[in-house]
Amino acid sequence: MKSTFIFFGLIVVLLHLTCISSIAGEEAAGAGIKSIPSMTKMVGNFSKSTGLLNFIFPSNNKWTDGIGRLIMIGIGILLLYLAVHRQFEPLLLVPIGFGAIMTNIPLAGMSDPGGMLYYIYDIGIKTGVFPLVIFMGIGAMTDFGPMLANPKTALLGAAAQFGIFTTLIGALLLSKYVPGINFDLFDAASIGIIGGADGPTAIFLASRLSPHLLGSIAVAAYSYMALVPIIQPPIMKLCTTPDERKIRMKQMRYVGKLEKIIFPLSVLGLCVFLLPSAAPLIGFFMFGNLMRECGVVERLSNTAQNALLNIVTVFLGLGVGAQMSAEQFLNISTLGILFLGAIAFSIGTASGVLMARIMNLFPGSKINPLIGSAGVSAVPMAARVSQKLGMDADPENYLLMHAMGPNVAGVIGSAVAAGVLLTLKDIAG
Amino acid sequence: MKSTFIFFGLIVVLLHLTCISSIAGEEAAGAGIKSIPSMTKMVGNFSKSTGLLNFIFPSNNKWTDGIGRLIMIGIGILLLYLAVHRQFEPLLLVPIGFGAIMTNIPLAGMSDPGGMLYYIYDIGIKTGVFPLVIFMGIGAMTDFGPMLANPKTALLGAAAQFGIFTTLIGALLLSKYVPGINFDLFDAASIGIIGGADGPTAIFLASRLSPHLLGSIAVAAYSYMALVPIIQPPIMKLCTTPDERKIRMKQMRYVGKLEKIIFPLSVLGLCVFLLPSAAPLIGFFMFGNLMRECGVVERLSNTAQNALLNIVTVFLGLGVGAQMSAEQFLNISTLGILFLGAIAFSIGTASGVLMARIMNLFPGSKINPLIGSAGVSAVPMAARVSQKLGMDADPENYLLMHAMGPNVAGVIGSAVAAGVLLTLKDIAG
Amino acid sequence: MKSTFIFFGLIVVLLHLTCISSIAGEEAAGAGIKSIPSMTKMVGNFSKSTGLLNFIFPSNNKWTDGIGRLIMIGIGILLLYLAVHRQFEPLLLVPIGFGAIMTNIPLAGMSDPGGMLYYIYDIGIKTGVFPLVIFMGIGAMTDFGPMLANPKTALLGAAAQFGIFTTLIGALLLSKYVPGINFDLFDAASIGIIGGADGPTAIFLASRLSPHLLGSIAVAAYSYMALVPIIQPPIMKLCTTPDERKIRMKQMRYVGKLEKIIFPLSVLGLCVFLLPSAAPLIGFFMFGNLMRECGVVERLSNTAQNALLNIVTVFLGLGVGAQMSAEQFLNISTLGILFLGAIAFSIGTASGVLMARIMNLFPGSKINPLIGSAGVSAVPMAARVSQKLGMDADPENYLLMHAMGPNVAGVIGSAVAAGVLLTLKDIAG
Amino acid sequence: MIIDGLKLTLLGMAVVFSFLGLLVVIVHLSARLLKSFTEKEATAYEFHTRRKARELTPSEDKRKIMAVISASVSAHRAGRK
Amino acid sequence: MIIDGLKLTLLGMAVVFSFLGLLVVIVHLSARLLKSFTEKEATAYEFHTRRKARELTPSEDKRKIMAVISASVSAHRAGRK
Amino acid sequence: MIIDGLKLTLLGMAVVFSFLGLLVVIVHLSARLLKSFTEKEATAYEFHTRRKARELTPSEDKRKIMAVISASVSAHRAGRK
Ligand code: NA
Ligand code: NA
Ligand code: NA
Repeated sequence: MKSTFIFFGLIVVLLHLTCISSIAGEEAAGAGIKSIPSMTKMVGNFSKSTGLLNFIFPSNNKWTDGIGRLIMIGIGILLLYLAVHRQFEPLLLVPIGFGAIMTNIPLAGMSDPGGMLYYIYDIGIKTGVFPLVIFMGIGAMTDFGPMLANPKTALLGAAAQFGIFTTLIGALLLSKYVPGINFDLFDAASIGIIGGADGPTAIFLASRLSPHLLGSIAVAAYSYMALVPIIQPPIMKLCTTPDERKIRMKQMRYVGKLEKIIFPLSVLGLCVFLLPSAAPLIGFFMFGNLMRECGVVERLSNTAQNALLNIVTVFLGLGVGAQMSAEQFLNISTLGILFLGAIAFSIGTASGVLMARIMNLFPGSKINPLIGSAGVSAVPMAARVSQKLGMDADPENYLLMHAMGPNVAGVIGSAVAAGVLLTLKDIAG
Repeated sequence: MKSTFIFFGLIVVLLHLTCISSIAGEEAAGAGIKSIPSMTKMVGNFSKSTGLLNFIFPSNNKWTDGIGRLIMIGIGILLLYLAVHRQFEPLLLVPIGFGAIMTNIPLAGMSDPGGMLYYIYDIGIKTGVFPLVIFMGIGAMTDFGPMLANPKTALLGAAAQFGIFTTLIGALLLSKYVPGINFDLFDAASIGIIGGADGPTAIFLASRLSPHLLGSIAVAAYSYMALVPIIQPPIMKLCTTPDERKIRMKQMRYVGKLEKIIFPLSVLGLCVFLLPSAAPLIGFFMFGNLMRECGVVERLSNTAQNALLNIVTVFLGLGVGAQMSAEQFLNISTLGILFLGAIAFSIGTASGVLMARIMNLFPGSKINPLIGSAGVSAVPMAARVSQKLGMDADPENYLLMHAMGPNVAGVIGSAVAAGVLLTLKDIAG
Repeated sequence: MKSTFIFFGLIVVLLHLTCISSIAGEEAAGAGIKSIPSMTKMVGNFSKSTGLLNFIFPSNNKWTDGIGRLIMIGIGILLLYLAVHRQFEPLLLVPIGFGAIMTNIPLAGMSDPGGMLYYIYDIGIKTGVFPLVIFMGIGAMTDFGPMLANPKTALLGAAAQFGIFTTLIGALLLSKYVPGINFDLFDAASIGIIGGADGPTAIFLASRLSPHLLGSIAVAAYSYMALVPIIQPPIMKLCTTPDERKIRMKQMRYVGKLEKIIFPLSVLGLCVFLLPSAAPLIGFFMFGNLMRECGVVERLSNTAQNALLNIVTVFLGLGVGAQMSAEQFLNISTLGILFLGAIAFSIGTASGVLMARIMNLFPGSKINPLIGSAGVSAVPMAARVSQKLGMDADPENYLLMHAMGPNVAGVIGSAVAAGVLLTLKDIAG
Repeated sequence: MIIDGLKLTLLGMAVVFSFLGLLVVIVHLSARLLKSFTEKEATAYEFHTRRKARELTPSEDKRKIMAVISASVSAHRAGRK
Repeated sequence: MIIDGLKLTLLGMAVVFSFLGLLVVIVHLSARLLKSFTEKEATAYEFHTRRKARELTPSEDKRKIMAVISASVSAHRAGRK
Repeated sequence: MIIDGLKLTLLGMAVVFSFLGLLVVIVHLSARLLKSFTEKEATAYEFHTRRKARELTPSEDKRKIMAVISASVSAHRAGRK
């Protein structure tokens, strides 16, 4: 350790000596364009290109390019901490956090045209390619069996989308009453989709309607998805009676292979006839699922859920993180988005639970309302929360598989809601 | 199930109520550009953006944009059925079929600029990148050992390319005598290559010479490759005597590693000196094979034949399917192409078999003419057909490995033929 | 074999017959633009499009487009030979060699706009994307444990970068005194980075500063990295006494997980404050390393070091090889670069070793100077050389893990040096 | 704007419920149509799992082997005495 | 046009046959040149496969063990009587 | 130009040494700060590896079994005599 300090000292001394000695050489180097100025000037120029000076004296005197970048780097580190230590959706938040750090390095210009993060964003996110490829991979990983065995639970996944639309209204309200927040209808729609609790859908919609909010929306979506075990339980308990929480659901029937193959095509068919604007999302989701279930393209399905999904996840995360520049992130809007996101998840959870209670008013086999909250998606976290609360109420009540039904239905529900919001451009005007 | 219907009814009622009640609100919303029109108008606008209405009343009144799309979706489903249930080349036909469905969803515009399928086609297929990467992967999967052990069987792979050129003539004949069919020389060449029974070669050539026929040519090529076990046997029996079918071939010699390493370089060398226009196809095919055989880049070879090949196969299939728009597919030309494709495979099969018989007229070890049909490529299906017919004639006659020689030679033969056809632009004054 | 020759003869005869017989048909085909000229003319045109004729009579009469291409193909084959038989960095030199062959095939135009190699270069290398993705993969493969256990060895990795800068001066000297060599400051910097003994860094810097030298620089870098076991030992022996070579180093301490997680962030932090210009290289390197060490994104880390790394390696190699056109490679500059590369490695090795000796002058635990040479990077080859020479001096002296410290520090050192050289544009007035 | 939000909510929730409601109907119908296939599969599946379960408990064989060995050990001991 | 097709056919088939014909010649030549390498490899390969085949049938060892165990069992039974 | 090269060399080596020198300092500091974590981990790691090592040498068990079998074999032989 000592030797280290001594060496380091020597170098500093050496550098200073050269500065002084090279003043004489100033003229010799002034000839060509590509020549280097005098040593003092060179060191001066170089020190201008260090990050330290640029944090304090940003080139354009905007605080967002100076200290703002430092704050954003701190937020990036916070995301990494949450991802690594608290295991908040690490697969996404590690790349997002690192991307946020890299995009805010002064002078590096990694998100400027020609920079690596620029290419990632430009090729993969602005075009919508990455979220769709991820959706394909998730489709290849999703087993719709539990939903097919008990289809009416899909309605819980519909009800939970109520959080999306109330949040949309909330965003408009904030926009009206809070000075400094100005969300237009597209922004409000993009913010609402946080309540879909589905990353790729949120990123796809935001990249289409409000690219400038992409960073905060993605961060809010993934953060709240990771917080589901904290957000949901109190709401679920509030909306249910102890007796309801003890309802046992009958064992699921066996679901045939053919049913599973027909299903993705049925969903796509509905999308074709009812809501073509949702076709990219639902199309790729169901394409992935068909590859999984058809049984004849196993190698494609494996690659879609592994190598391809992983590759695109890394780059999607970096590209989303790259949108977290100080200028776009450090403002009151982001706070509004974070606040609205929490609302969205809460209302979605409550809607799902209450829908289950309403459905129990009708004749037929009863549903444990705890599985209603799984309708927000956040696969498979929300289903696990249902399972946990079910066991808290009755240690022999296994709700996990029953909760997977609304859980996966919620993904379709969010994609449908995104489809409706994507038609805004056509509806308006 | 009952509750489902009741809910569904409730929603419909709700929707109607709102329509009526919101007429009063019409003026309030008319202010900004991004505001939403009255509820009735909104529902009207929205229903215009459903697929159902667009099938019946397409925006531009062309039938290919209305009912035509529905027919194409049906064809997509047919391809999926053939792929999944009949196992017709599922690795390609599942993505192609799904791509065909997605490209024909009205209003979704997935193949329009900015749509996912557009990007796939534009980046991967128009450029020729995907077929070449697939060829590299196939090269890394191909063992040329059987051909090296008995090189003269490569001539069978040459003879079978006769199907390509007779089909080319057939296309020109159709074009002359059938009204409504107008193939130019480039189209005819692209159609002929179906007879090469090699997917990437066909897609590469068609994307270069006749992009508008790409969809039908790719579908024809893969369909007939899957139909090889049905198309070939009658022709093979017709062209051989029972005695010939019983010819046993002597066991193959051991092929050394060095021979296998030298081989891809030899093929590339020939291509350099004789036919540079085939260099992309043969170059990437042989690059893949060299990675396989050289023994020092196993990890690259593995990735080329697995993760990379699978990723590109998914996107190639989607991109090819995306070319199957109603306008380009639903015409007499497609029927012509399907008809010519069947001719191509039949003549190729017959040529290969007859070539074997001709070669048996010369002194030297005899060839079982059943392996001649494997020269059309369609690896490894055609070789398996040879094996099966060989065992039908003599239950102890194992032709599989002998048939792999002309089989892989046929791939080179098709690439060479494609190279000749690619020089058309230079040859034609 | 006989039958082969006979067939081949028959075809030649057939071809000639047609030439003669088709003179009569000359007028019939002259109608449309897409028609084919007479048989004689066609064969003439076709033979003009063979590679053979183009080697001898290149279309623009430049020797680099004629015999020059043939020489470059020979060099490509030489690289393949070195890679396959001598196992010189085969993962890179197999694709580079093959790329060099393919880019020099006359008329194929694989590196011209629209060609496959053009796309690879344009998308992956000109943008700097491929080297950075590879750096991420290498980061995910690198264990910084040995460096963390004995951090002062990192200074050896700093000293070894002296080779980079002396080579830079050497390039400027050559440029001044050798007629025919004209390197500007950017070229000199790109050549110097060969001494970094790190492929992706060299390719990234050269693609930024001197794209026209990319081919020769990459080839020099990878060749000398493969030659490390031949270049380093004599220099290492020259710079050390037998007693020094016998120094045993104490066993390394255990390095905690948290230390390993903090480390990549520390390096990135230094980069942010001190040298933002190195951010792309160091950022992606450390991102890969963080994915490895953080323990919560194992699937991303695995993909980054396997499927993704392999895919990009194949294309990076092809793209680099594609820059080896005769015009750019066959000149005195390339010889100069190869000569300077050898100098760079030698000086880097010597600097590392001497630095270790200087450090031993200070109090503290002694370092075996043999591990100093590992500071040039060339992971893990250089560390193995240290190990081997250590065992030659004392058969029970295991230096491998101790040498991994300076070895991985050398990668960071080279990236830092590259960062300094990248600021040249800003430093120079 | 707020009124726009309310309208969107109505439209959106109606579409979401219609979509998933119709999906429930379709799933019910396809389950009914494919009942025979599914039942055949279910029987085969149960048979298969039961058989597998049996194979995974080769305790009998193990017990026999153990018995033999312990017997031989005691025989050996007996022999010593 | 049709005559163009015929011409193309001739040219194309000639090139295809020339290409694969020359390839046959080259493969023959390289096989002859590399004969010594190949033969060495072939011998090693055969030796290796034979050895492997032998290793895969360790029946002798197994038989011995079984013999020992059954012997001990019968010894045990004999002891009982 | 040559003088430019010399300047660059000085600047470059100074930056490289500063960077890696500071890194050494930071690594030292973080190692000191995280000492308690590392030591806990190291103890757990050593315990784990020792245990594993023990598990990987089940020679005792094997020896016992072998002893039993050989004993039973000799008993069998003894019985025969
Ligand atoms: Na959802
Ligand atoms: Na073929
Ligand atoms: Na280095």
